[in-house]
Amino acid sequence: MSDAVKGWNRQQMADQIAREFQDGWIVNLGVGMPTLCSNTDIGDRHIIYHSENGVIGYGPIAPAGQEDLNLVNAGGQNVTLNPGAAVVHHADSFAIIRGGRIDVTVLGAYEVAENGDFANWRLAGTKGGGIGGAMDLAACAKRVFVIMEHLTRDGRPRLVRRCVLPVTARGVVTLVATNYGLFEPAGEGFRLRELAAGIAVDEVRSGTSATLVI
Amino acid sequence: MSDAVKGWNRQQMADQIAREFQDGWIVNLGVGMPTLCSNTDIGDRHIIYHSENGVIGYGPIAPAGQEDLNLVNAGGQNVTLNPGAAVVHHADSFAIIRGGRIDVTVLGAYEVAENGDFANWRLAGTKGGGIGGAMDLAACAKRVFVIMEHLTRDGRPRLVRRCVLPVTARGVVTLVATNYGLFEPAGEGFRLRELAAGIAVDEVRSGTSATLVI
Amino acid sequence: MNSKQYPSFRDAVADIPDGAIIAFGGFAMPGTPFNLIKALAEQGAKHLTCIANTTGGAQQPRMPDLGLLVEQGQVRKVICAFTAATRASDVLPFTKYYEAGEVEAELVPQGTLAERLRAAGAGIPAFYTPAAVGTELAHGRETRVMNGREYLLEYALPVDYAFLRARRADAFGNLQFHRSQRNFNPVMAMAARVAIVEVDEDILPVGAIDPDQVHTPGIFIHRLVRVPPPPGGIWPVVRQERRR
Amino acid sequence: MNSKQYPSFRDAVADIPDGAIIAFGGFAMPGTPFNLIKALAEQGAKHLTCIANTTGGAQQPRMPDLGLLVEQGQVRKVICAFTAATRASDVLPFTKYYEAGEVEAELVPQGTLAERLRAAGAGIPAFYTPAAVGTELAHGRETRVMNGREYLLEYALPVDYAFLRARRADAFGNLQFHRSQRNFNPVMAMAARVAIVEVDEDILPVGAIDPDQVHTPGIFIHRLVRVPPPPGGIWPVVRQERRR
Repeated sequence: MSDAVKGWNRQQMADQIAREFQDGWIVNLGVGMPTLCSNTDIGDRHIIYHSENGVIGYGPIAPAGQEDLNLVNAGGQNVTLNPGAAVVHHADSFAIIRGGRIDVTVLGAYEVAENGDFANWRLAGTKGGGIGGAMDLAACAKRVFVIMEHLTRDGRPRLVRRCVLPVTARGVVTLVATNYGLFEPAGEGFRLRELAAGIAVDEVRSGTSATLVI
Repeated sequence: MSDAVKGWNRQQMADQIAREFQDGWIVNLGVGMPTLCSNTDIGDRHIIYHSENGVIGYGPIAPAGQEDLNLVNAGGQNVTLNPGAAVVHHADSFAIIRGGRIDVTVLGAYEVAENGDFANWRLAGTKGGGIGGAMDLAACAKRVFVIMEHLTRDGRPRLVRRCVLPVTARGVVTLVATNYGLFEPAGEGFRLRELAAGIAVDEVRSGTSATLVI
Repeated sequence: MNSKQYPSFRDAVADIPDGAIIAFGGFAMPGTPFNLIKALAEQGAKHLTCIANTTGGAQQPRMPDLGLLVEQGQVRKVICAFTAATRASDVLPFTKYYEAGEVEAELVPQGTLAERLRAAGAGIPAFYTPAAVGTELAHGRETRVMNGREYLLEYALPVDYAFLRARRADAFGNLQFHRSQRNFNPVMAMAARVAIVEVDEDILPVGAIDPDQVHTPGIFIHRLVRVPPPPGGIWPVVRQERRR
Repeated sequence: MNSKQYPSFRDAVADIPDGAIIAFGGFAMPGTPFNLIKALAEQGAKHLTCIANTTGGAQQPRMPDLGLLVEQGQVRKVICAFTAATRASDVLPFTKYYEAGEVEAELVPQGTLAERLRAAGAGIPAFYTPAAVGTELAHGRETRVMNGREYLLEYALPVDYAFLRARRADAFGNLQFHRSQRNFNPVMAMAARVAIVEVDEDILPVGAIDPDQVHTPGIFIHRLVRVPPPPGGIWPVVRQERRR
């Protein structure tokens, strides 16, 4: 995936999502671009980052040479702990998730549909898949936000009327950041909440296989 | 309940049961007479006592004045901890029970039937009952042993063909110590494994409302 | 981040409405939130559904417990592992009100009670257990045979409030319990919308508890009150043993 | 009481038979029993059913993991939360064998995997979860609507052996984990008939760990092996980050 895409870069997409986080929220960040949300400056709002492996209240990536090799986030990166952190085992960690304590999960995706369905665990033509904690998170977090490139590598839209790939959960996504802008699945079509600098509305329209509501 | 009963006294009944404990067993002792099993000298066999409230590896009752007021066994008595003890919460404690890790639970009872059913949670004519952990323990421990007086206060047998009182679990009791002797529910009748000193077999027969197998 | 510390037990229970569902930690004296219960008795909320191991009052000396709330007419229903004494000679404070039909009771095996609370906290709406199969408690209820054994379907038990007691807390609500003080407290915290804790020791600064040694994470905890030393606060005492 | 300490990884895995069901702790590197896996690769048991978060091999540097056992032809089936890479450009060692039909796979959401192991250890034969409802994983399976929401029935996942890694153990097997080393390890210990642990530090005398600070009680643990310092023992290292 190249940074030489149109519109927002990876960090700017993450910034759009992170600015939604409210003080005191418990936030679970998926592997890849969602991880970048923790770099966003959101002032003095206190966020508690939860990771599937049972780490509650992790902080920034550990500086090189100062890693605790037994402390990783969901992406396997060596992170630090913020004051007030706690560690639980995997079943208790998913008890927190299924119990509805996660205010938002931010996930990557292959496709998001206008009805809030999304797909992120199996590519077309592959056997098996990579579910990880996404199905638990998507079914149970209070909010599901997605960060993804607006188009696939071969130029096809990822914002679609109905998912073609096998879904991760149905009707759960309420906010999507792409390099083209910030979108809300609106039942019929996607509402454009914010347009990325350097992107024209027509570009968004032609890159989206669902109605665009402005 | 008086000690002036015929045959074995309370501690002797408990001794009969405790002598069955094998080295390394995890043992759960019910409130009342079963508690006395931990007084029995069984040589160098190492027993791990488990209590419903999540204490694994508790030891003798704490000497007066040296109690830890936040450490009790299932009977609410202030106990001590043996080396290697661990404390877990209530759901984990019953995970241990339901998971089949308890080698034997020793319980008090109102009635035991020849088919291994037993009743210990509701007296006749009362509303409500006192189940505590008995139904979980009785359904899931590898063995269920019972200690009880041979006769009720008004002289009726507690070893019966079928339980009259509501049962705690079905077909689970394999050994019963009463003041008259040591008995095994045998499907039809009770096998007398040991007769208490000073008790005649005829006394046992007339005090048991099921066949006695000798 | 605001501290979760409240200045008094009265403040910590002030908003509890009539009809609330409340779980009370504790097994015998350890871990029982006597001070919060006393405050609730003074606050006066009514028609409560109360979840606890016992209905209270079986042990001596008498402490502020569920039995006190029943006697004060605050309780509509209890959900407990003990709703009657196991010895005919004992009489619980609860029994009179129960037999008179002034309070309802649901009797639940203790392990099932703990697991139903844990399930509520874990987003598990229902599960199967072997406990109580073949007993009166299973009459008319749904069972299922798996691998040749019969199991009973049990449902999660979510609560509005949990009243807990812990040894130690930081201002974020990370908790440590001492010995058998732990008992039901962690699973009740998980099951509750609002978890209120009375704490034995001074509330610590955030981060003072090793993350590996937190028994209940602060994300489950909403209010903390420090228990004053006796006689201002109520503390466990040695039980008066009775001959049996 | 006999110590549960074994002299070598080889001794600790010597009796594992063909066809065994084995759970492997670990999430990324922390808590992964690399040394026990290496010993099992040398021991050679076949037709194994292996339960772990991933099929291994996705991270660099490559460590002895489930992928190694698959490559050696020891594995009949895996039960994992990841059975394929999530990026088209990644290729797992597992994929070739899976696509060739030489090994079976059951793909399970991570929380369901953890809860199925916990259920096995907790004597809960089955439970309901909202995860995977409405997805391909739920096709043809039993669901149930409770309180207006649909849930999927999931079954306990008992295992014969668990391979674990912990920071600290006493000779009875009481365990402490360091930070995210904990992950699946405690629930796999609960789910196993025989739990085998590789331990970072020297095995402590019984009683050296505060009973309040035990993460996994020794009653669940059967064998302990001390991990030698590198290069004799295998330890987590910093992951080589890839650009994405």
